[in-house]
This record gives sequence, C-alpha cells and structure tokens, in this order.
Amino acid sequence: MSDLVVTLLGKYNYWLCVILMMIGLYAMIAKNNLIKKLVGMNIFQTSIILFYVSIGCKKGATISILEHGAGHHGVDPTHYINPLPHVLMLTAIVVSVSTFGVALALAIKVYRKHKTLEEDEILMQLRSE
Amino acid sequence: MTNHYPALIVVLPLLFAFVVSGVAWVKKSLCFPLTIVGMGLSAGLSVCLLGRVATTGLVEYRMGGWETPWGIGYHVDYLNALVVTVVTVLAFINLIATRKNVVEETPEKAGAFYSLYLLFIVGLTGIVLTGDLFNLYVLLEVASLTSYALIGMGNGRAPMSALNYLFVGTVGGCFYLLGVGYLYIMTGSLNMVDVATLLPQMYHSSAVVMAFIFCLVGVGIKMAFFPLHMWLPNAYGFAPTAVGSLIAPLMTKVMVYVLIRLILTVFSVDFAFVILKMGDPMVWLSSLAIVAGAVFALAQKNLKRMFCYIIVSEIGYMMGGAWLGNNTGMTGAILHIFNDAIMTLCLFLCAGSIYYRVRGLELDRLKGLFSKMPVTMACLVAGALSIIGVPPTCGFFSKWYLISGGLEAGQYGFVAALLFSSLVNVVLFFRVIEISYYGDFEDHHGHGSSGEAVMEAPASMLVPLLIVSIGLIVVGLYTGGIVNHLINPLLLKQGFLG
Amino acid sequence: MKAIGLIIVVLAGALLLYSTQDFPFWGDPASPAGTHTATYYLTKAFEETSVPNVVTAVLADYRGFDTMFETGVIFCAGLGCFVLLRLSRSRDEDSYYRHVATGITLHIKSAKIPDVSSEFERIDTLWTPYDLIVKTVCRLLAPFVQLFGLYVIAHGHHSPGGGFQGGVILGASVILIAISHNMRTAIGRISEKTIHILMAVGVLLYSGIGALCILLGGNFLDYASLSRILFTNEIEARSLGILGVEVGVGITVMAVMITIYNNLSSDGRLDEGL
Amino acid sequence: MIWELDLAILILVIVAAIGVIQVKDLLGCAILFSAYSFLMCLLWAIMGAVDVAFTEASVGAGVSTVFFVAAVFRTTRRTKD
Repeated sequence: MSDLVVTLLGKYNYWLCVILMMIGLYAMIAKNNLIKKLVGMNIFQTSIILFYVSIGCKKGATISILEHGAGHHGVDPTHYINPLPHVLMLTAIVVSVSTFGVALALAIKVYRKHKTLEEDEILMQLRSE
Repeated sequence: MTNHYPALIVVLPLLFAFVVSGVAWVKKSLCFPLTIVGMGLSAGLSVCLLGRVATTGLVEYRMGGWETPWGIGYHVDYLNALVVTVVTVLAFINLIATRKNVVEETPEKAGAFYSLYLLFIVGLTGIVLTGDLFNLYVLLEVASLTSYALIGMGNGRAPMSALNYLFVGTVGGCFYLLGVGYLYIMTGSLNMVDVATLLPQMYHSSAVVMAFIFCLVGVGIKMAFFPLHMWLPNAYGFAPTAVGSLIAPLMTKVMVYVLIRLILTVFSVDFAFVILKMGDPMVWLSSLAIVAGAVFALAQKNLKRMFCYIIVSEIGYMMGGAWLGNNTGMTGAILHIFNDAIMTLCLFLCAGSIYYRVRGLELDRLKGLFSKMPVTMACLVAGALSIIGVPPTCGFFSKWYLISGGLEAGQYGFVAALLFSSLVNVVLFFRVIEISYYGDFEDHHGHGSSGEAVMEAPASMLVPLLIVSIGLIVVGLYTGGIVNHLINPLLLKQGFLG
Repeated sequence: MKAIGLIIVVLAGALLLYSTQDFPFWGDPASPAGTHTATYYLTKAFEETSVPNVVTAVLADYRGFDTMFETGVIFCAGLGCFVLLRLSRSRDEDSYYRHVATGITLHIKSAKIPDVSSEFERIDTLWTPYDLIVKTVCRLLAPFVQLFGLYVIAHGHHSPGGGFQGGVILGASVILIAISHNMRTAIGRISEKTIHILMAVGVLLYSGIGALCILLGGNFLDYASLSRILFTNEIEARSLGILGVEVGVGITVMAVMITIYNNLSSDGRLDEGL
Repeated sequence: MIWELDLAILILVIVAAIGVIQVKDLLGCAILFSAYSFLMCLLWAIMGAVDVAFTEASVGAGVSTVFFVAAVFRTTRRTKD
C-alpha cells in the first residue's frame, strides 16, 4: 500500500502533464475552428514545457541562482535546481510564441479570403470553386 | 580559418540574412546580390568541408570552445558533409534560377523574401551539421517557421495550406521534443554521442522505447511519411514557384537524414533492428507509401501536384531502404537522399519555367510545348528518366541498390512496390510527354489579350536548369566513387554490418 | 472526426502513461538529469563566467549557440508576420480626418493629403473616443515600464530575467501606447523602418559578437577571446560577452513584438489598430 | 517546492485548459487562455523555474494575449465549437 502512495506521489506530476498534453492534442484534431486548433496547439506545447520543467525539479533544492559568495568556496549541486531544462524551455517558449504569431497572421490571411474561420465552411467554399 | 568551416557554413547565411533584411529598407537592389554572395560562400565552404571530411574522416567543432556534453558541438562525418553539400549547392542553383519568378510573384517584399530564404537554408544546414539533440529541434523550428511563412506568401489556397502545414508540422516538432525529453530524463545528456554511450544500459526500458517512437513519429510527420503525408501536396503545390522548388527537394530529404542519423548515431543499429525489431513493419509501411504515392500521382491533373505525390512515394523509397537492415539498403537510402534532391529540383525548376511562360500547370495546358520550349522540355525528360530509373541517370543507381538490398533482406513486397512505382512513373511521364509533344498548342491567354507569345524560358532560368540536368547524369556516372569513398567508410565506422 | 480524435488521444495518452513507469521519481535529486550535466554547470559556471544566475550563464554561454537561433526564430516570426500580412499602399484609399475641437469628421476622396496640423488628426472609419484618464495614465506609465525592461536586461546576471524577458517588456510599453492612444501615435514615435532595422541590428549584434570571436582567434561565440580587446581577464570577458548578446536579444525581441502587434491588429494596413 | 500547492494548481490548470477549448466565444477563449498561461506561470515558479515563469508571465499571459485579442478583433468572435 505504501508503495502505491510513493509511486503516486512520485509520478502524479507526469501523469497530469500527460492529461494536459492529450487535451491539447484532442483540441487540435477534433475542433473545427482554426483559432481553437491553434489554442490546442499552444496547450500541447506548454504541456511539453511543463514536462521538461518537471524533469528539472529537485526536492529540497532552491532556485539556481548562486548565493552571494557561494561560488568562491565550492557549490553543493544538490542545493540547487538543475538549470539545463530551464534554459531549454526558455527557447521552447520563444519558439511557441513565434509559431503562435505566425499562425495568427496566417489565420487573418485565411479570414481575408474566406470570411470565416470554420474549417468545414472553408472546405465547402474550396470545393465549390 | 579552415578549422571554422562547420560553423561558418551555418553562420554566414545567417549574418547575410540579417543584413539583407536591414538593407531592404535602404536600398532594395542590393538584396539579391547579397543573398547570392551569402549563399555562394556557404555552398563553397561546404564543398571544401566535404573535401576535408573525405580525407580526414571526421571534423569536430566546439561552439564557444566548450567540451561537448556541456556545450554544443558539431561532429561532422561523411553523412553530414554529403547532405550539407547537397543542401547548399542546390539552394544556390535554385536561387539563381528562380530570380525572375520572385520578381514577378513578390515584387514588394523581395528583401524579406530573400532573408527568409537564407534563414531556411540556415535551418537546414544547422540540422544537418549539429551534434546536439536540442539544437536540432531549435533549427528544425527555424526551418519550419520560415517555410510556413514562405508558403503562406502565395495566393489563393496557399495560406490555408500553410496553416494546415503549421498545425501538423508543430505537432511533429513537439513529438520530437517530447522524445528528446524522454532521452534527457533517462540519460541527463543532450549530446548525440554522449547519449549513445549512456543508452546501452537501458535499452529495455519502456521510456527509451517510447523516446524512439516519439522521435520517429515526429520526424515522420515532418517528412510526410505515408499515413502522415496529408499536408504535403497542398503545401508544396500552392506555394510560390521559387518556394516550391526550394522546399520540395530539400526539407523532406533533410528529415530522412535526421532519421538515419538517429538510427545510426543515437539509438544504434542494434537497438532499432535487433531489440525493437522495427525493421519489418517499417518496410511494409514504406512499401505502402510507395504504392499509395504512385496511385495518388496517377489521379492528378496538375503537373506540380503530380510531382508532390511522387515525392511522397520517394520518401517511401528512402525510409524502406533505411529500414531494410542491411548495408546495401542503407547505401541505397543515403544515395537516394542525394539523388532525389537533384531530381526533384530538376522537375520543380522545369515546372517553374513552364509556369513562367504558360501561366498554368494543368496537364492539358502543356499541349505542344515541345516545339515552343524545347530545352525546358528536354530537361523535364531528363528528370523523368531519372525518376523512372533509366541508366545512366543517377536515379537508376540508387534504385538498383534499393532493389538489391530488398532482395538480400528477403523483402519481396518492397521490391514489388519499387517496380510497381517505376512502372507508374513511366505511365505518368509518358502521358506528360505525349501531351506536350503531340498535342497542338492552344493559346490560353484567350479573350483577345494575346499577351507575349509562349517561347523558351529566359537564359537565367535555362542555364541552372541545364546544369541540374547534366548533374543528373554526372552524378550517375560518379556513383561508384561516392559509394566507395563516402558511404562505405561511414557504414563501416557505424558498425553497420548487415 | 471527434471519435477518431478521441481514439488517437486515448491511445497516445495510454502509451505516455505506460512509459512513465521507468522514470525516476519526480524531484528525485539522484536522477540522471539532476546529476550528469547539471552538476558541472552548478559547480563550474560561476568560476568560469562569474555569473551567479546559472540559467543565464548556460543560456548565453554554454548553450549560446541555441540562444542565437532562438533569437533567429523570433526574427523569423517578425519577418513572417510582415511578409504575410503587410499590404502595400499602392491603391488610393479614402482618408478621414477629425477636427479635434468639434469632433467633425472630414472624408477626403482625393489622393492628396493635406498637412496634419494639431487641429486635425488622421483617423480611420473605426474611430472610438479616447478616455482621457486611460490615455494619461498609460503615457505616464510607459517610461517606467521601459525602465523596468532595461533593468531586467541588465540585471539578468544576478536575478531572473535577461534579454528575452526585458525585450518583451520594452515591446509591451510601445504596445501599451498603441492601445491607449492609437497606432498612428506609436508609429509616429518609432517608425516601421526603424523597427525593421532594429530587428536586424539586434540579431546582428549577437551573431556579430560570435563572428568577432572567430576573428580574434577563438571558436564561434567563445567570449573568452574577447578579453584581448576588452582588456580584462577571460572570466570577465565572458560575463561582458553575455551582457552584449543579452542586449542584442532584447533589441530584436522588442522590435519583433511591435511588428507582430502592428501587423496583426491593423490587418497589415498599419493604420489605427485596435 | 510544496507538492500540495503544486497539485492544486495543476488541477486548476487542467480545468482552465478544458475551459479554453470548450468556451463558445473566441474573445472569452482569449481571456481564459491568458488565465491558463498565468496559472502555468505560477506552477513553474513553484517548481523553481523562475526564469521560465518570468518569460511565461511576460509572453504567455501578456503579449500573446494581446496578439490573440488583436487577431480576434480583426477576424470574428464566432465559433461553432
């Protein structure tokens, strides 16, 4: 029984993260509105960022800014959180906001031509062309 | 300076991209020459790098001078050097050939266009040269983001296809990132060589297997592997001419390179073929891709869309060859990356010059073009022969390796699919040639506005086109050299015994 | 579609959940990710770069090559939005002018545009009355927001922050002006041409510092080789190099945020905006 | 890092995510998405990723909401799902 609790406490973060990912993926596949798909894409991306940040987590450690003077007499790495996933995720956030901007621009361009953002209506217009 | 070649191949186009986009606001006419200089330098340096790698076998470079597991390092072997040369040289040729298309289709934003062009090449060269898994993701996004913007520049259905490509492509990128995350959580490293040394102890862990599957799915989406190919024909078909002929030959091939790199360097051949036993199902899927691509191509009435479906089928060739699990098949796959890039560029450049004169690419508008544009059509025939696989064009040799690899591995379904698709290609191209040779020319400008008469494309398009089509044959004749000096040493070093 | 989506999602989710079983526990200090490379960064970063914020040190130095392309991605996004949306001003459009004192709107059909004096302001069809309080508060707030942005860029060595966050804040201050007044005011302060040149200058600064390192004999982005022209030791040179690239990132990000906002909110016409 | 707080906010994030994809108005979607980003930012701050949280606060909850509203303003609020 206590094993189960340990596993539960040790993994629940990853599980909820997976659920979040699947919400995003579902919105991308099943939603009809282009902006809704875009939001789903963004949720998917942020959940992956959450996954990476969870990797970097360390129990009993503090944020990875060295205390004043700590650098001069040796740093105990177990006292500080792993900085590498944070670095990677800064880049990933930038990528996600760039993609978001370009996607919104494309959505506006689609709206200029079709006057709608619903995918089925756009497909209908394209078929009747 | 010679030590810095790997970095300079990526960095020089990057610097020129920023300069071009700034200069566009001061003096527009400088944009194109600057782009040519940047691209040309990059192409020249990558040829030099290929020469160095051919003699030394391996060129390493450390960004910022940091040792590799801590910093980002380049680890250039035969495969990287070969693919990067193809990418930069073909992009350079395409840049010259499509200048008139760009002037015509995007006159206002030429500066921004060329800047994005260079950034796209930066992305691709970076993907090919890097030895770091996360750096690969960032550059993948550079290449993808520029390609979304470039495709979306087109008119009509282009923005919608670009948006679809964006959705699908981002999911692909995210899956790859997730796979890298799985590797990172298990090994704590991001450097390809370092990960490869840490992995063997945990080959049987489900997380590593999932990491492989996620990387495979992510890269598969980006390369339009069969069940995930839906975005490709629209995105490439509706893109502006210069963009289509840039992205179509290069993007998918680079993604095939990424897959081969992941199998050979990161996960190792043992893991992919012996432990996971992924070989058979992937080869069957590839055979399906080849057949499906060929069948869809038969149904198309537009030249460019037909080429797009041919690409889907060619991806099947390369994936199948890579997954055959023997030396010959892998040689065929790597050779086909090289050859297919040249063939596809040849076909798309032909389509570009036809579009420039005829204003349409529907098959029935090609009637009588042989008499009007003899050189362009001759190049189209050369490209077609290579796609079909007629000696002495280069397409024949890679197909030969693929087929003999398939026979060696006992994958007769794959061999049958290859032969079937060659047959379909014969039908496809003979239909095109028949229409354009025997049909009577009809002036589609119509409605009194006679416009300029259809004639041969301008010399700035024809010369690069001729170079590419002569290249098809030259590369074919030098196949033996490429295989012996570049591909065999690589496979030997990676412990690929077959 | 919904059913197919649900099936794919459930399958993928089950696979993901299944594969978590071999993960190290969440927050486990002994996990490979927490020990392999992280230990090196935490113990060596301060010695080698004299930057207490390890994230900044890794971001701009150890993995500075990634960050350069991250800035490149942002640059692509700005250029992409411009390329996709910006409409050329070739066709003559009707223009509207509003007399500020009386609120009378003039509709001018000819292409000739009279000089805009303080009595008239150029507007679009979508004119909405401004709120004086909002306008004044935002104008007063903007310099402080910008000051904070500069602080975030400059203080990234010692506290969370850096070029990217600071650049976004700087960009947001201009967007604030564009929202509270109108976009013409914001473009009057910082023109489209300036924004585009700044966008290129920022990334050029970053990659230029990298290229300078090659010319000075180091590898690409090896800031230690800058010590020869900065007259300091290698460690200080790394710290200064990090500051230099952070400034470059800040400039580009600011310019790109403004470009994207301008093009999105005005549908590429760069007129009144929201 | 306090795991009770972490769990509570994670559940709120999931609720916000479901809300974002279910709401039938794009402007509401933009505002809920901003709330989602802000909760995410809190979550990262709790996990000790202050730099990432700072970026998300300025980008996710700040600027990209502005982009989103601008895009909705230039297109339409209407959505069928």
